[in-house]
Amino acid sequence: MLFILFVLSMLMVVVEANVFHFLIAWELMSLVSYFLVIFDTENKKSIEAGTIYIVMTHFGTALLIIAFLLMYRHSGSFDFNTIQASLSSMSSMQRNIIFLLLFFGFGTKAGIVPLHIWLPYAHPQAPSHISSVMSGVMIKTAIYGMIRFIIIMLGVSSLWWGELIMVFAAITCLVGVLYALMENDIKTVLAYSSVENIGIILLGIGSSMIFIKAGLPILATLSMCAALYHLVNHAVFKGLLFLGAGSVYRATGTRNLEKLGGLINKMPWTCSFFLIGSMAISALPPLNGFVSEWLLLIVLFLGAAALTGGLKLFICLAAAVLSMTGALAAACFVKAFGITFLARPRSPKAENAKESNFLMNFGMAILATLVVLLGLGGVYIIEVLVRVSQTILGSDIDPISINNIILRPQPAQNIYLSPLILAVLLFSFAALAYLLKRLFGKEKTVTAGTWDCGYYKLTSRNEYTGTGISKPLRIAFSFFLLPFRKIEKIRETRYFIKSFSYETHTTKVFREYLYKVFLGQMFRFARNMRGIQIGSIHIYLGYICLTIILLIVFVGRF
Amino acid sequence: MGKIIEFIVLLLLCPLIGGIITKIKNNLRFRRGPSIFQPYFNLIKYFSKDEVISDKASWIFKATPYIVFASTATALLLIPIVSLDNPLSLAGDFFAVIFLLGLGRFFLALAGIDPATTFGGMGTSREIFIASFVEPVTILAILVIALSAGTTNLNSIVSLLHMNPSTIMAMFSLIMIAIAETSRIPIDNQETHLELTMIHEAMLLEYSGKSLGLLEFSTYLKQLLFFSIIAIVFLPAFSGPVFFLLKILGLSVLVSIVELSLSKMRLFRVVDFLSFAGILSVMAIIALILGV
Amino acid sequence: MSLLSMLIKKDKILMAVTSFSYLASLIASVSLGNTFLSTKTPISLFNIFYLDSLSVFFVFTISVIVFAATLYSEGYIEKELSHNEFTQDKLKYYYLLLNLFVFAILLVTVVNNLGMMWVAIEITTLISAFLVGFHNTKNSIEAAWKYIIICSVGIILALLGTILFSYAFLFSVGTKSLNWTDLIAVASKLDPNLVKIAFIFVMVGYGTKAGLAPMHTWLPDAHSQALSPISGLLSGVLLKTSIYAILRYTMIANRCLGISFSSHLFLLFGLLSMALAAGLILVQRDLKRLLAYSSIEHVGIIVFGLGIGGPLGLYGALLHIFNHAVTKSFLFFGAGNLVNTYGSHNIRNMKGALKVIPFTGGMVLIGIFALAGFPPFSIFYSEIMILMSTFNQGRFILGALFSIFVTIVFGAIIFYFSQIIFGEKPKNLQVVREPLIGKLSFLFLLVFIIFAGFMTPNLINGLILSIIEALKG
Amino acid sequence: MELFVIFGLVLSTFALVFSKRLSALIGNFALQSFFLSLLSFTEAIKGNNLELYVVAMLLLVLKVLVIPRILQNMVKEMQVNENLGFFLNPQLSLLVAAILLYLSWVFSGVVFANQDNLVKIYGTVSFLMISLGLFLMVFRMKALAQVVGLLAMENGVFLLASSVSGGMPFLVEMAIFFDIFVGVVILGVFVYRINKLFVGIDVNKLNRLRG
Repeated sequence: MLFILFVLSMLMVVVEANVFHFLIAWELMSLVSYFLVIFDTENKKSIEAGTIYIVMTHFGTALLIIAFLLMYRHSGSFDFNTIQASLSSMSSMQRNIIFLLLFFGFGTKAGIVPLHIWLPYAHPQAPSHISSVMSGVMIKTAIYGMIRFIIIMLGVSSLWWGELIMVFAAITCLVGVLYALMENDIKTVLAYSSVENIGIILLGIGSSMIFIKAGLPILATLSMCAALYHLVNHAVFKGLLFLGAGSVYRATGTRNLEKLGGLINKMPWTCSFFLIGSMAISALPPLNGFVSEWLLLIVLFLGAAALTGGLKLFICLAAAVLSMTGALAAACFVKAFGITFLARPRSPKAENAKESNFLMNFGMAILATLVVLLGLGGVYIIEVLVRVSQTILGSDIDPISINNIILRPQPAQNIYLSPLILAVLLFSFAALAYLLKRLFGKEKTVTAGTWDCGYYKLTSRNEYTGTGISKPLRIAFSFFLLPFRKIEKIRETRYFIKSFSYETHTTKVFREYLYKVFLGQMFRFARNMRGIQIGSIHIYLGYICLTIILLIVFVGRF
Repeated sequence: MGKIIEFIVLLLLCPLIGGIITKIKNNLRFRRGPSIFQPYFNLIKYFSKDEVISDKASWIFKATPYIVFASTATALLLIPIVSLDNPLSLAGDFFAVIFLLGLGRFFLALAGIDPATTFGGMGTSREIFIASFVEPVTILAILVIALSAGTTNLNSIVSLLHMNPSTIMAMFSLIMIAIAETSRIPIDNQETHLELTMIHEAMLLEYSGKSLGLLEFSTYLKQLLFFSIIAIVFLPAFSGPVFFLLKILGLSVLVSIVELSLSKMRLFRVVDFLSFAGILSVMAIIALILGV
Repeated sequence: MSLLSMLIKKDKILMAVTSFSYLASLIASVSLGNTFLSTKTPISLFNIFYLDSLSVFFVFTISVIVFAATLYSEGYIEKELSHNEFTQDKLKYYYLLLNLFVFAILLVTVVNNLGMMWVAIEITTLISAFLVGFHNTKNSIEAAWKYIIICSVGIILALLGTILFSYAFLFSVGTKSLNWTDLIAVASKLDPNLVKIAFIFVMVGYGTKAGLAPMHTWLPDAHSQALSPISGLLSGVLLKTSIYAILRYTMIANRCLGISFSSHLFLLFGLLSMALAAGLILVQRDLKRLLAYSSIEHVGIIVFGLGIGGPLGLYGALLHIFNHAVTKSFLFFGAGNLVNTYGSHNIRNMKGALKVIPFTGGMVLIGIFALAGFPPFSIFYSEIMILMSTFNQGRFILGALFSIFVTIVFGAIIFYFSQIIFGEKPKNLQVVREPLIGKLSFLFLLVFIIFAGFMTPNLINGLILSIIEALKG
Repeated sequence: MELFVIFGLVLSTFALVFSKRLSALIGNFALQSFFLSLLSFTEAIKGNNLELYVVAMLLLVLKVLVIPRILQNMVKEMQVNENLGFFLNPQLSLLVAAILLYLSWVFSGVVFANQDNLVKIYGTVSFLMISLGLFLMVFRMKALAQVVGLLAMENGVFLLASSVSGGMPFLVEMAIFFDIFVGVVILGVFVYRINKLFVGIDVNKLNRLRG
């Protein structure tokens, strides 16, 4: 019921052609999703998450409202087209302000760092299918908003807009994926990786804005197309992953990686779907994530080739950030998939997990096939998206030439990609490898216990944990993650330690040093303000005297 | 057709490089060392043996050797070594090569975790750690080359590229990357199986027999891949089989000298090593911008 | 009509008759409004009573709230009786006071003579003081005392202002009169300096009663201590009547001094109130106190809107008067039920209202989102109108401040109420059944909360438009 | 004659501020109201109109006789300690009163510019009474002191109304008197309750509701 309303509201957001209605649909969406977040009202955490979510999103909406009202002030109308028509005559100062308002307003919903704070709370709390929709679609409505209002209606009027967006996008990518690596709650990992992917999409959009200003319409269209393509892809594989996480949670009753493991034998289907999802999200050929990130990379390269001066370097660094994000994402999902599904079960819960029912698997199967198709047949999707981005940017130059399976980004350049051929090659070489094996006689395998260095009882406690796997990165990035550890020892005697527990956590910089501080200041201020309401009637009467006197003294002022 | 033959030749030749490097190292140490054909003997030995597979391991463990081999071989196939009109450049470009290597790495890392051993996990953790620094640096270096060639299509790179300061810097960073990727000192050490130091070997620890052979083989392929990339970039004017072989030999000498003259670093020093490579390529880009 | 219901002795019938009479008054006001809309002429009865669009608008608002309040208090009293906090005679006493109170309020809005208006408002203070101190506990007595003293002081200042107005009239015309109609007629000829000072006195005086910072100090105490139906009336109606009074004088002042003077004062007080409420609402423990502070904030918003002016701003402000009246009394009723159920005002002690007292819980949930200004509820519309006209006049800083305060209050309200409404149900409480009659009042108000926004009733719409005409001067 | 009365008014107001005990306070208030009624009698005689006579009579009866009596009785019955708590001691209060006198003179000069001196004086006195009433309410602890302060303020307003703007309409006047009366009664009731609940009528004890 709520779910349907949710989907409806999102549709409304996308189809409205009137700012006021858009606003109402937007708020409706926030409201409904809020109720979905606090779906299980018994749980304290979900209430907290809901509160953070609704407050943050309302903050964003406030910014949007101001921006819209500024637009209205200038155009005197709420209709998209009239506004668009009239905005051309707006002073650049106002444009910049409106742009900032819109960017941060929508950014709150999209979850750009440091406004992402609500996302890792809200998404894991909702039921899994909801979180898949939230991550997959809802935060994309914010991207829609940015494209619609900033690029189409406002029109890119200065270079630094694009640069600003790209800077924030880069930060968002890295921070998102790093936090994703550090988390051990599987759904939180996915939520953070949504943040990262939003960053990637914004990289595309930002670069496209830069190219518009730099007078490279072809590249602009191309990067817009790449962004849209990644948007679609992310929707698909993130949905897939959330569903997978959901069925894992349902089977084992825990979301903590350290308690999972060995599910590959218990729930093979879920496992393989999840594997496909993780391969796609870590941009492995020939799946869809690979195609979109490759396209984005190529666009950045072409941009760097076309531009000169500082921008060249800027774009190159952006490309480096992008690839680093990709590598970290791969690392993250090696951890997520490996710890969840491979090796030994780490807890009885994981020990006796059951494969989830047919329908759930079917749902995942659909998405998994979509992932593969979007990868192999990416060419055709791109063909469509190119049209879309042409309409967005109002350019008619064809930035891409496609002969049946081969993608050729810019006619001038002879750069090609064909996921299909790559797939074929991969399979043929796998076959070749098999032949190579068979060349030396029939394959005979013996199964024995894992080599235990002679230590005869190897249990799941000897495995590498999720925390352990991400440790080197935690240390390497300790300047940002600020890890700290909780150690507690229970001693029997001074020398003999009975039990020893060791946890390590990372400090969420933005929460600790931005929001906590800000809220703390606000509450301290409020607490001081209680001094006004001190409870003494004499002082209250004093206020009245004072007011009167001041007003009469300054009567001339009014 | 020429490409196919060339590729098969390369397949046959690639273990030789490993042999040569070992040989050179030993000679520089004033030892006799094994013959340069030792890698072949090893491979044959592995392939003719049966496998022992952990009972904890899943199909991922079994599938990994194929996938790693396939990805590396495909990547190698995309690179025009001698014949400059590689028809397969339609399949993908320079970036695609990196992504392909990523595929292999991903599965190798998974295979490290799979058999529920401690060493495997250790290897995985270190591998992904290093990889997440190697990849951006590689991309940067490639960007330099591609920018100075004006394309990322490998054929055209070979034909269009010409030496300039930035490409030289890029080449140096590529060499450093190659050292990291082929798991050699100072990043990693192929010869040791001491759990404190091993990275790449740790992931292979549970493998044996044919699969191990396959993995070893793909390691050699990868080595060749990087060497040939460098060979393309270095003095692109002199191409053709002979020059290629000469360049490869020169590289092997260089690498073995490096391996001898340096000692293995602490894991976290690797970051500095790679970031130096990164800085090199950034400087190269700046040099490009300044048009030096 | 209220006199009539005072005479009745049997309490059951008393309740019925009371609410019925207010239903009648509601209908009367509606018909009045319609006739008024058809014939655009003010109704004046031999120079004592005078009804124009403003009066009718307020009469309508008042009778809506009062009708709901009487409905609610039937259910409420039921519960109180069952908790035997109430005795029969106490109940009659309650109804007597209630009716007098409402009578006085209605009187305020219909009299022509400003002196009489003053008297009526003072009477409302005196009576409602009893209703505040009804429970005769330490807290309630303290609240009542502060209420009555501070408001009387304020009111006396207002009287001073009134006198000065009449003096100005005398000075410029020569005859003496306190009739609003006479004053408005010659408003433009009055001595500006005098009017300025007089208006300041009136503003502060009635502002005290309207709960504008910094004269608001009595409000949180009084509203949190009063019986819940009364708190509803206090926030919903009483504050608005003093705003009505201020508006009356504003019309004169605007005609004499032009818009800017009054609007500056309004903006000053409005922003002060909003800022203060935004600050203090963050650190409240007491549910009804929280709501009281939000009343301060909303009065601030109304006055801010009046100050911003411009047709849109005025429309928003006037509509906000109605919306806030409805929503806030709605919430106070809900809060009353909550307080009764949990037997405590403290937010910390309330959990899982949705489980414990489902109907009210749901209603309050709707109510807070309405109060916080979420679409499609009515308050959203009035607030956005005010904000819109702020920006249209290019007063960006004011607009920014406005939205900051509103956002802070939003956060606070959601934060506290989500703790109350959700969460698991305490062990010691079992699910509460609620009397139908109480539910009715909620539903009755809910209709307005939902529909007053995007399909404003023609009556309200027309009235507001003509008021705006009058205010422009 | 008028000037004499006005002088009396000012004097009694000062006495109001200076008085240290409840009964004295109430007495002084009665005195002030008495002078006020005298004033309105003179007005009535001047304008000889019935309404003014009635008003003056009522003033005499209510504010000079009835209300002070009620308050005195309350003081007796509750036998609270007579001393009204000072936040500001009488001497300083007198100083303040003097300052206020000057200020209200200035203020009435502003308000009743281009008017003859008498009006200005009337204005001054009434403003003085109002401000001092407020002063009492702010700086005295006892609840009754606040009541008296309130009444004093009301007196001031009455003075202003009757002298400057020629009195209010009769009906309103009556209504206000009724209002005052009821108000005093209700306040009395509350004072009783306070006395019962808070042992004593020091208003500064009522500080439970804060924040």
